[in-house]
Amino acid sequence: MKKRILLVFMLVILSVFVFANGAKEEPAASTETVQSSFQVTEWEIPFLNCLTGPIASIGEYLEWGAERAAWEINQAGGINGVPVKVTGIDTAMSPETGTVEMAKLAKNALVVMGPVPEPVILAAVPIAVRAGLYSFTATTSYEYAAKFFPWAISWFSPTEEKLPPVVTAWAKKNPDMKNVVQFVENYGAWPGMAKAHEIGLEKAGVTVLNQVDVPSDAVTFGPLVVKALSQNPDGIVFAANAEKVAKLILELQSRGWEDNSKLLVFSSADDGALYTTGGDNLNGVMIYNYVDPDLDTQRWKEFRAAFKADHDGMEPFSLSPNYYDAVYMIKRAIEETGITGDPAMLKEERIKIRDYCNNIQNFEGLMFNWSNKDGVPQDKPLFLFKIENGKKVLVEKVVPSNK
Amino acid sequence: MEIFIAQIINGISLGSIYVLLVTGFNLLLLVAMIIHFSFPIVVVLSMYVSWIVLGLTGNNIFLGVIAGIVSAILINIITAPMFQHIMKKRGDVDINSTMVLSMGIGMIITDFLSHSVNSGFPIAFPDNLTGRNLGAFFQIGMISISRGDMISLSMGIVFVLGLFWILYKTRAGRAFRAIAEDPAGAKLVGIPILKTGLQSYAMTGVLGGVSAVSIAILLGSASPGLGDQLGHKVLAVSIIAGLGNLKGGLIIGILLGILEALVQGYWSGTWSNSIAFVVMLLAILIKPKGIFGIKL
Amino acid sequence: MSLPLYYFLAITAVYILMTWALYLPYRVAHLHFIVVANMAISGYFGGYAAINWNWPFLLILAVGLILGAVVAFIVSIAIGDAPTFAVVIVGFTFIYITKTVIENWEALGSTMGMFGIPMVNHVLLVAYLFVLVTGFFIYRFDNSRLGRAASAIFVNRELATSFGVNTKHLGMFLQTWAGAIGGATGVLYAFIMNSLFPDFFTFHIIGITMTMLFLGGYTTMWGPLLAAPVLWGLPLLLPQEVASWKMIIYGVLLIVILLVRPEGAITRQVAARVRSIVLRR
Amino acid sequence: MNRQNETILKVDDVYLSYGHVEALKGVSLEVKRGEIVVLVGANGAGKTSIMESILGVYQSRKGTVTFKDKNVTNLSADKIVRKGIYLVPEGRGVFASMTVIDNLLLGAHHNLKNAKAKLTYVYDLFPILSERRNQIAGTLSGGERQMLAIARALMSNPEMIMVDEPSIGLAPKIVSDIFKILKELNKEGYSILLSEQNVYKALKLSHRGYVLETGKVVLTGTSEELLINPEIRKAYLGA
Amino acid sequence: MLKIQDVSKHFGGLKALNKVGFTIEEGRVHGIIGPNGSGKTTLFNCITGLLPLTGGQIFLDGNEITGFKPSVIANMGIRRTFQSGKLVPSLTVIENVMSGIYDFQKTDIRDTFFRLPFKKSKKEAELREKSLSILKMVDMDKAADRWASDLVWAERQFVQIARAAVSNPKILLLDEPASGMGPVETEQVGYLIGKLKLRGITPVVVSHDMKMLMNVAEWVTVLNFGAKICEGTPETVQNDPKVLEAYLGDE
Repeated sequence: MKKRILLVFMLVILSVFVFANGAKEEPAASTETVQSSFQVTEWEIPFLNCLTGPIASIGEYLEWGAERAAWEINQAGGINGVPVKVTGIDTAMSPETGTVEMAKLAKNALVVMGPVPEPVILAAVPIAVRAGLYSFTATTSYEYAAKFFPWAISWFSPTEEKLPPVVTAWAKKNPDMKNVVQFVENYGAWPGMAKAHEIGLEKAGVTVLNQVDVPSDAVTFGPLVVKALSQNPDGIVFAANAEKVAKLILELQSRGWEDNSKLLVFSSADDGALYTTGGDNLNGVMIYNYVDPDLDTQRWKEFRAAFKADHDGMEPFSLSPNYYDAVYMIKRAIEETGITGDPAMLKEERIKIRDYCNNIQNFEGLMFNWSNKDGVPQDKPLFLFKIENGKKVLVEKVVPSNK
Repeated sequence: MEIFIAQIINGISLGSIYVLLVTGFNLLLLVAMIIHFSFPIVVVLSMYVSWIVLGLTGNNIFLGVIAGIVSAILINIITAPMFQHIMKKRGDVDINSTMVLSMGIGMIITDFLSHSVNSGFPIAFPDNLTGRNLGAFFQIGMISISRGDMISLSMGIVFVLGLFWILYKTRAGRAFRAIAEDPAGAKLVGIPILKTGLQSYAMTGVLGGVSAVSIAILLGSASPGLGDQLGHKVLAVSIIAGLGNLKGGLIIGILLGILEALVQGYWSGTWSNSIAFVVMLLAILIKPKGIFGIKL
Repeated sequence: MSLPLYYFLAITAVYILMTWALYLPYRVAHLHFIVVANMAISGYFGGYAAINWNWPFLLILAVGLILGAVVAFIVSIAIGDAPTFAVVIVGFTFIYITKTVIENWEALGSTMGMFGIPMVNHVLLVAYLFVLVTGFFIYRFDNSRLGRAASAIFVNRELATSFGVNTKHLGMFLQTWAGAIGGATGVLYAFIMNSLFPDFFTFHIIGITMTMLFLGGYTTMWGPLLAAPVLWGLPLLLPQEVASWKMIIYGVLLIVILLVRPEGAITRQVAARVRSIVLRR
Repeated sequence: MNRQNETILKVDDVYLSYGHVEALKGVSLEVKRGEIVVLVGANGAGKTSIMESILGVYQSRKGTVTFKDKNVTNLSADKIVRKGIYLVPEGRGVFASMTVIDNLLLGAHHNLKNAKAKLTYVYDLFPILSERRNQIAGTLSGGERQMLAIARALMSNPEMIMVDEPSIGLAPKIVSDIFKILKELNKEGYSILLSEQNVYKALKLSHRGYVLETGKVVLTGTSEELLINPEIRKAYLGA
Repeated sequence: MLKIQDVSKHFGGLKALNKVGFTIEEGRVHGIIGPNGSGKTTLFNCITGLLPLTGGQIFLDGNEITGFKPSVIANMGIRRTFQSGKLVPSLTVIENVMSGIYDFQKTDIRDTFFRLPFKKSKKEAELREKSLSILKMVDMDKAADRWASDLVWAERQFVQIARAAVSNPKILLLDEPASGMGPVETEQVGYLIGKLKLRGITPVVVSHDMKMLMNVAEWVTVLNFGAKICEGTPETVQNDPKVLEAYLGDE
């Protein structure tokens, strides 16, 4: 009796394996290129996002940007007259959840936004790549998108080529600055960005001192600041998370640092935590980013006002416009390439979107127009700001030249 | 030399946070036989409560501090009986289970904070609490002690000393220690177990609340992950010093702070955790019962 | 089989194996978190060997397993018979060291993570064969004199020695075995995800596997086996609004089970009852 | 002392079980004011159980306990201690990690008002404790610990002291000292309920005795009667 | 068979055992008595290697075993029971008894791990049979498949004895086997000790229950204050004035 039960059990398991082997690659939709008469009732754009866990707040801002774009598009009549809907899917910080959710989308989704946090990008995008699904993943760093070219798009230009000019511009604003030290937190692409900063500094003829590593679970910052100050720097660059940057600046000031304009904060630290933690002590600190909050266009003003209304008067988070733009980019791709949403033509239509977006020309972004080349934005400007009373005041706009 | 002195002072400032937390941890262990792995997370929760009340009352420091302390007491009184339920048999296995229970509580609090308060962003305490606007108390070059540091340090010292006084010099403290050593025996000398137990939870709660306020002043801000960052080290400090050894916790806590400051200052920040843990690992392999001996 | 199911099953296998890796040393009351470090070491080794040396998957799996076993064995010489707290601290230490080394090692992708670990066929098959073999060995272990001796150590070390059990040898054996499972699971994980990120191998996985172990029950291997798919699968099925409170739900469940049924949902008694019901029919 | 015949403690038909083991099966006894009463019996006969159930340590007991004409059956241990009964537990039961003076003050936990006076009183009685007042109790010798335990009992101002097996593991000389002290205390007016395996010594000290066997009283009488009763020897040596 | 020679064990200043020496002869039921705190359990812990000796030597069959690891001593044929009757609650009665036979070095890896799913282990079956027979001896064979956590106190003691006896040790140290038992069960324990002797196991019994002990023991050693004060047959011991003094006090 026992034997028979075990035998059944083994059979079940064996059959699982047999299926498992057959099913690794999803059979793609048929490749016939007949003109379809299929009519979609709703464009559904899934958004793998991080809505819970330690960076849930950021995820909410991203989602807000995408929802805003969808709302605007629907107000204006939708995509080809069909409404669009952004469906948020929570992966938290968990790569495992990310893989399963991405695998669910691999079969039917036309295009996917996200995933957002780096661990999930690493785990889930390979699935999209294998399934031939284009993902609007790499909103932050070029490095991740480059690994998955042509199936992922970057919102940033190549770090080592495009980032240095803005740092050089900052250095040139302070001609008496000779020695600069950099605080670097070892996380994700940040060490790479720190390297780009160094290139920019060297170009400006500034000596780069030994960098100070910021532990990702640092609680107090005195030792790090003393280590930096002991090298007698006259300028400091920060490549660490927002809260830590704010605390480092406070600590520097308590040890006699006076000239805030010689402090430069990198773009990834430009989020709410920087301002809530730093408060008025940040006045005069320089920061660079891809978004100019005081841009004088109707579209941006409305976006900004709506964001503030929904977030207790907080300034838009710098990444929110990215997913706003992503939805519009998808809209344009669908309209321009005549995508039908027909499940039978899924494979080519996915490729159509991919090829269109990777080399989109003159895209009307929320803040400025740009063109893509091989999935990478060209001529995207960087802005250097001075922080004043929790607001960024534009100091200089830097447009990295094309090679 | 200036740098070295500055780093030592930095280390003491970090160490004082460990000391506050480790004292609370050890106290829970002493008066209730609880291994509260997540005690630092509970302290962070109290910091959040304090922050919320500060926001609601227009930065009324008095109410903020009171809220922090009261919330810590409440959390303790609610959670301690759960631990004691598990510790009924007082076996080694039960102590392991209290660690797991504590981890569960930590999971809930951390996730709740990152979900719900201030959209998960770090919270910053107002300047009139942290004393940041008061400027430095003492500063020569890189050696700097802010007024806020001084306030929180002296508050911490006063409370830890007060705690020692309560524990070793008062009637209630005697009763707490008696219950901790031998609950059955304590019953025989006429100590009302339930009432005294509640008092002892309340006392550890007060310490938790004071720690919350002190850390708020020292750090000026808090984030949902703060408790986790501190938790492992606090556990390690307590184990290295000898579980439940209050004086040992004081010394090892400060030493760990100094060690970390020196590693960060003279070598590498990214390695500071690993180095600290390796040193502690060596200590525990040489002296499995802790350097100062287990006191339960 | 559909792709989501494929990933669900593959990751279920990883969780089952990791929870078993935690389960084995806990048979002698050791919470041995070093298995997470083993997972990272062998996983990164596997990824590196596959990308740079083109080693075949099965060879990497074998080497990863041995690597895990060797690391755990060397450590176990010092802590085979140590008190639980010491074991916990040693585990934390190794996790911190491993993470720091990976984050500073450019060849392993440092903080960017490791990309492009090749896709190989039959990973799921191999993973479940490994689950089956491991499960079989654990089953044999639990129902052997070694397993009974471990149960005795769990209750009281002196008691166990009075039967002639060398508590240190048994502790070393279980820690090494758990290390081997951790190492092999790391390799499997690397080849399932095709990428590695240093943050994964930290307290995130400890929290989940501990919940699985204690909710499922730590007195029998069936506890982790059932808890892993349920705890990992249910949030995927639940509506978004509920699933986003996953960690809080885990925490509450953990507390409730510790208060109400400290040995976990599936105890040996339950397992025996189920077996007798099944066999009677 | 002139109320010699007043019953201070009355235990009526008490049952007690620990889980599966029945420790007491209907025990009745009484202690009169100013008396030393001894409980005699082999280990496991239920001597400690009687004392613990008088004090209400276990809520699972059945029967009634009356102290000074008040029913105290349903009171918790700490309340009964306040009424004036104090147990000096077997194996001394001092708090080993605390100092001598802390241990003494714990005895006066619920009544610290006259602690100073009481301290002088017990230091007079046990000069050795005065010398060692700041020493950790764990470092005391067995005899000193026993003295500390008795002194701690006196700190609580009891009317009746129950002493459980005071002579365990003590050298005969020290046992004699302890017994002398008990005798003195009795003369000062304390009623004493004693459980003791050193039967002859205990019976010589006491006024009356109860012989217990497996949770029941099998024999009772004045000490003189019991001393010559051969049953006693049987209860201990099984012969 | 077991020779204890001048064994001392001091805890700090406390002399728990002071130069105790006696011999346990094969096949003779040996009783050890003494008032509370006289060092009986400490002596057991010293013999089984749980506590290192302060002084003295212990010989088993003429070979010195002083300082051996407890597990080694147990495997050399000295087993013991515990006062508190520690069973493993998550195992069944028979599994508890089976756990009494263990030797890591001699564990058959092939039999344990590399046995086909449907192949019954001969060794396990043997072990089970052995355990059943010993359970029958303590009259607990009907409870073989019950969970140890469900047993009552006396049953636990019996299972504990069976567990210690299943490996057929040379010497079985019984620590208070009758504690907390009623008269009927105590009588059973006495009867059981006789049966152990018949199996070729030499029982050494520590008990407060004089009635039982004097009935079963053939030789009695009396300890007081960590020292041996007398030994001999039960009759001599019972009439020895020193024993009377130790138990009843000086007259």
